[in-house]
Amino acid sequence: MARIGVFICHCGENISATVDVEKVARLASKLSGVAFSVDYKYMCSDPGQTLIVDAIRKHKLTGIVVGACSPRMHEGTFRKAAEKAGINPYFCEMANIREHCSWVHPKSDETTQKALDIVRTMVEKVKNDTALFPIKVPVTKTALVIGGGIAGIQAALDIANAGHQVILVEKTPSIGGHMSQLSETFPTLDCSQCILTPRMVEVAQHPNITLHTFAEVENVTGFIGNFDVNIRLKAKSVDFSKCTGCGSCWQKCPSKKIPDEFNAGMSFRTAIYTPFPQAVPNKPVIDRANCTWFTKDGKCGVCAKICPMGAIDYTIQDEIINVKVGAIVTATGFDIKHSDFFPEYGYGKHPDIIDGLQFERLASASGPTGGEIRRPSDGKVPETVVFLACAGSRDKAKGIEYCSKICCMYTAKHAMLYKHKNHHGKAYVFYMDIRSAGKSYDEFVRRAIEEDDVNYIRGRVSKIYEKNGKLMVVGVDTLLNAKPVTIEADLVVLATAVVANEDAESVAQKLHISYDKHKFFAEAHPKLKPVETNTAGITLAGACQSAKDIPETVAQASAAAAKTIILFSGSELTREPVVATVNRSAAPVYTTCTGCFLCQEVCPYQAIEREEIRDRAGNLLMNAARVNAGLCQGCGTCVAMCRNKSIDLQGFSNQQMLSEVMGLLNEPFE
Amino acid sequence: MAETFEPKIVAFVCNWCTYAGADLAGTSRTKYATNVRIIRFPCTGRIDFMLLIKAFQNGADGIIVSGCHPNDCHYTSGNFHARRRWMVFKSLLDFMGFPTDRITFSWVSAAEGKKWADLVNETTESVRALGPFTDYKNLDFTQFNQIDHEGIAEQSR
Amino acid sequence: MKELQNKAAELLENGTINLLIGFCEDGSKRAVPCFIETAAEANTLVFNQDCKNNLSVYLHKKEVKDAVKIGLVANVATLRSVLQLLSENQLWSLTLTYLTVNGAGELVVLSSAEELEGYVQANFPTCRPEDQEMLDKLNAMSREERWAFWKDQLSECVKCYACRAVCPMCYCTVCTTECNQPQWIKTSAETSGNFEYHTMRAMHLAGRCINCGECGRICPAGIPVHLLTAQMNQEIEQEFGGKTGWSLKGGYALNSFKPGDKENFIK
Amino acid sequence: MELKLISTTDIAAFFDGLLKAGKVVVAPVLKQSGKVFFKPVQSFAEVATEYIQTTFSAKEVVFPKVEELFTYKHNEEGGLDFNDYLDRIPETVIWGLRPCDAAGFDYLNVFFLQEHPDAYFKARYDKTTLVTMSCSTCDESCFCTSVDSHPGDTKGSDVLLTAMDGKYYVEVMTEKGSSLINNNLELFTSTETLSKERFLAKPATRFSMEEIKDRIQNAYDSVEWKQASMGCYSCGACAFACPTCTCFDIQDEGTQDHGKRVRCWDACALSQFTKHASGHNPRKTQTERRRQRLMHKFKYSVENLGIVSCVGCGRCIRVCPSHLNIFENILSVTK
Repeated sequence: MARIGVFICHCGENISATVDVEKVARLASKLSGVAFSVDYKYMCSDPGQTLIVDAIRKHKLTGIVVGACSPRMHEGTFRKAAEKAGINPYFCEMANIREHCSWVHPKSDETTQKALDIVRTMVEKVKNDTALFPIKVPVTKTALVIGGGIAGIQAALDIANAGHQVILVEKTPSIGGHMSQLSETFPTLDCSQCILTPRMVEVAQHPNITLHTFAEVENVTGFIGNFDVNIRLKAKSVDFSKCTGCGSCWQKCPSKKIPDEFNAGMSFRTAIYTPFPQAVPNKPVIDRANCTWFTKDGKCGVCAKICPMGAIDYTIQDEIINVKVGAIVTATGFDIKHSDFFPEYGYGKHPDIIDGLQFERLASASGPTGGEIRRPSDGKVPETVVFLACAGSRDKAKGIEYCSKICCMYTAKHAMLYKHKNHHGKAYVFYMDIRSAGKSYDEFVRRAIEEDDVNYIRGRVSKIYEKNGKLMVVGVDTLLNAKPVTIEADLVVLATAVVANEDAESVAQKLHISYDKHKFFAEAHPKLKPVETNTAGITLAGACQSAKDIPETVAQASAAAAKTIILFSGSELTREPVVATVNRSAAPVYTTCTGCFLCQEVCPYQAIEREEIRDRAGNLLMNAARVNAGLCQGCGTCVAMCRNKSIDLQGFSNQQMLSEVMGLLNEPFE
Repeated sequence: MAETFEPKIVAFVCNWCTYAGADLAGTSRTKYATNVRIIRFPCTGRIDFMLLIKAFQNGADGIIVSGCHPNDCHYTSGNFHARRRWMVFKSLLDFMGFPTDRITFSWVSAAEGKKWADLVNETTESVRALGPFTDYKNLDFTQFNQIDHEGIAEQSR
Repeated sequence: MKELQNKAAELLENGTINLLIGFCEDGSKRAVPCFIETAAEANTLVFNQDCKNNLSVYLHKKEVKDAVKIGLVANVATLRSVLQLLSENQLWSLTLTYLTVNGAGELVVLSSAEELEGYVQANFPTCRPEDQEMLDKLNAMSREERWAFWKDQLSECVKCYACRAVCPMCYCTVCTTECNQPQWIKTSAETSGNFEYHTMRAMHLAGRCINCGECGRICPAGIPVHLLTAQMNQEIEQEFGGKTGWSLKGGYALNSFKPGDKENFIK
Repeated sequence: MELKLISTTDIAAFFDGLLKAGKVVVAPVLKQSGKVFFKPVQSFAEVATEYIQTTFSAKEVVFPKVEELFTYKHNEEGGLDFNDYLDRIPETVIWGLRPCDAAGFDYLNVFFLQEHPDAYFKARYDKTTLVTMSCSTCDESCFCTSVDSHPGDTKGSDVLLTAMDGKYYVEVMTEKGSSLINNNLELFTSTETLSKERFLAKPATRFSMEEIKDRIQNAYDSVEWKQASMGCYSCGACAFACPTCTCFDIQDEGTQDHGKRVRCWDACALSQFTKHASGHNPRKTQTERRRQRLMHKFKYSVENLGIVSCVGCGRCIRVCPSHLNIFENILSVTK
């Protein structure tokens, strides 16, 4: 039989001014199951809490109801007190007679009656409370970082520097990502590689970081603190333990006509190659799709002959390694639309209509033109360059409603770089709006316009066609009462939309994280959880979540690292026991769950798993749902939709909620 | 029957938005009708439609169900699931001739203390206008159990 | 008929199935469910207009499950319920073969879930006219009239649970009506308890019911309970789209949502 | 026993007399579902005329589907106040039940009053009078003649009315019966014994009770039970429609503070009926449950109470969703 204690707080005058607290306490004492009832000026004060602790001990109370403020305020306080007195903290409930009663009603019998009702309701709940214990989940203190761009690099370094193991997986042969392709960076115009490469080297040399380049995540199982990941190490055909990175192999490689990804296709590389001079690791791999040894079985083999270390090994196969990690940072980055996306601009047929990344390479000292801006078609230095902002972005017709965010800034940068290198050249920018919010961003744009007299035209370009060696850019100037303008350009640069990677969807599915309709990964909460995903233990960094510039990306990467480090701060992760459970009982019942698994769909956290129930002989008896307490956040949506109440929510159980309703509505006496 | 009828209204609310909204109404001392009694759930997704039936059966005259606005759910999608259930549940009750105007569904965020107060007042008034909800309780009559149930009901009040 | 009997005999003979669930005639020439285990008995099989029972419900029965390889003589409604059951991860322990007769009166044998799906989609039934008539009638009524209608109907319910027993979708081993910690549904057949029970049942079947109409047809008290789920299904189909018992993938309206779901009553 | 006659035209007057006397009159009423139920009625006009059998039996009057035994209420002293209603049960007449139904009351009496008299049943039964109507029609499901009864049987009735052209032949069997007649004596004329034979229905005789009584002794292990029960959906329709099924369940409805204790019908066909809290169920399969029902009717009740508890009304056959047929089953398992 329950022995409930009721403690009514005056909260100074806050409650007692409108509620007859003595009466509430007196009548509460008559409720069935209530063994002790008292009112006091400040329950949350030390003497107040002591009063509770003593009462629990003295009257052997099995549970308590504190009639005071909102549980959102002091539930923790009083649960601690209950625990101190030796009862399970979850046998303490709060009756909110302040925010929900004394503060919102005048002094009256109704108000007092309402307070009593609230207390009675919670008394009914306490009668049906059960002892709950914090859920402990062991944590493997190793992090997996997917993607070796600046986001991945930053996250990996932060976690590693906090003393935790990091496994960094990069798809391409080198880390560095898009940032390594950039020439200068806005708004300071400092050289991208100069600031990036030291970080890349730091990663390579960091004792806590295991780097897997030319590798991809194969599949992920498990849950927060306990992920089980298979990683595919693609066959490099080069034994890195022998290779010194001398480079003689790629210098001699005969197949030299392969478009160079690093230079955005504006130069060629060989079949055995390192993506760029400062690559990390600076060791080549063979691109088997383009190597004659593999395409024309066994022909060539020059690199093997040439290699002084005998590091070339055509027989190496893909290898799958299994790693156990506690947290995953997803930093898989982004892609951009290319000029072939735009029919109105000639489907990218014209070599001198290029995208932003290509211009970065043209402007980069390590680029195909050694930093001189020459147009791809004939290598001439362009007299007139037209830059198009919002190429594809903010364009419903193109299915891209969002703003790519970085274009305004890098277009200004491009125009500036061009002007700096060709003082007499003309630079035009067609734009919709200039979005230059950010520290010294707008100043940067103003500089482009005012100091480097870049010609900004507010309007869009309807088409571009070629006419005797010139690119005719037909647009409109909306500021000069929509006057059509045509500019004869030598080079056109499209600030094309930032989009999710081609394989974003499959990556999301491997990780069991959700993504939006543009395939950008979805954060757990747009405002309060911008770094977490709905899958506990998996965080997001950089442009895989949405278009971002470098500082934002780095900031989010560090945030993701911080979340990971917090998770790793204890050997176990402790979670509120307010989680759903699927009932289990002895044979022959085992569980009332029918295994329809309709509940799996409703769980936002993929916390509901399938369990096969077998007899001793191992015969499958039934399939039943099981809640992974490590993942469940306790919303209870599955509970309300389970037809035969096989799932219940600890702390808000069916028995508790129904008792509250019944308790509230039946008034034992007036 | 009392001189003026005071409806009993039960509110099923989620912890993160409407409960907090009601707290805000308190902290900002916004006055409203005393008729409502709040029952706190983690999320509107947790609210079992059977609880509404039970509340009416046990004497509620009106019910408020409220949670986070769409897209604001603490658990991202609980209120979306809840909304579908409400849509289906409401039309079922309508089809069975149940007076669904005694149920108020609403979104009240943690910032909408005022909206909460108004909601309670409006609901109280509309339910007061509808009068005591007896249809349902009077169903507790079994044809050959020839006992004056009204009488019993009186006694047990 | 003969064709059906021969096929059944053949399947039992060659061990494709160990048990055939079909119809035969009882003493008073009524088509009743029958359970055939040997080819010899196959000649008692009948399949005609009064073969109304939805035999798929027997697939939940222990004695039947034990046979593992089962043949099912089924009309489209029955096939549709099997499809829905498969989409709800039921019947996993069984190997099923379906025998039905198509519109042209030819025997059709379906031996895989995919074939089943194909056939059901090609022969998808529409709402029975008499039901539609009743639904329209009820929807045309005033709220009070509907209340009076159901109050009168449900007062006859004795909670024999025949509606639950004949429903292939009511496969829970322990129904909510039997939960007593807490007691969700009154055990007693008082009208309010009956109202609770039928609301609960309708909610649990909304978006899952395959409209075979059995619950209404067999109700000893003649309560048209099937109208509740029929109405719900129609509304759900309009509001959220999707058909019950349509595909193996399922697609349950009440465990999914669209951020843009439209309603007009949430303040 | 008294014998009377009353003309068809006066029967309504007799009926109204009962109402005027302040009795609750429960009679067959045709509902929109096309089914006939026993209902308290206010006028003779409401009474159904064309019916072979009501869907549910008249046992509901003395053994309600839900019966409030008492209510309880928590008082301020921390105790409970109880309240029951035995004293408030009105005089009731059941009008137009069939002889098989009336015969069912014989069994109910034995069951509820023989060993441990049941106060609730007794209170209702003592205030109830049965005015039975002989059957002039029957259907495929009727088999009263197989269980030692017939369409004109007076067993269990207080008054038996048999329609003969233009008049009713009235057999007054009991004190209760004659008190009804005496209140409206002017409507009746005395008569000598008449033969009802040609006015009665002729249901097919399916078996001889004598033979079944001994053959059923070894029926328990019959292999036929499986076939006889495979079709059973395990609902309670048969038991709830049956005039002699008396199984009930007692439930407390409400909260710790106040509520009521109710007695409601239960049925051995329901899988939960014998289920233990442990989950163990002594009657695992429907075969065992179906066997229990039939063996109880024809064997156990004879052994325990000395009376066959099947009256051949055929209700279980009519309501069964899968058309299980009790007499066909009985024949098959006693082969």
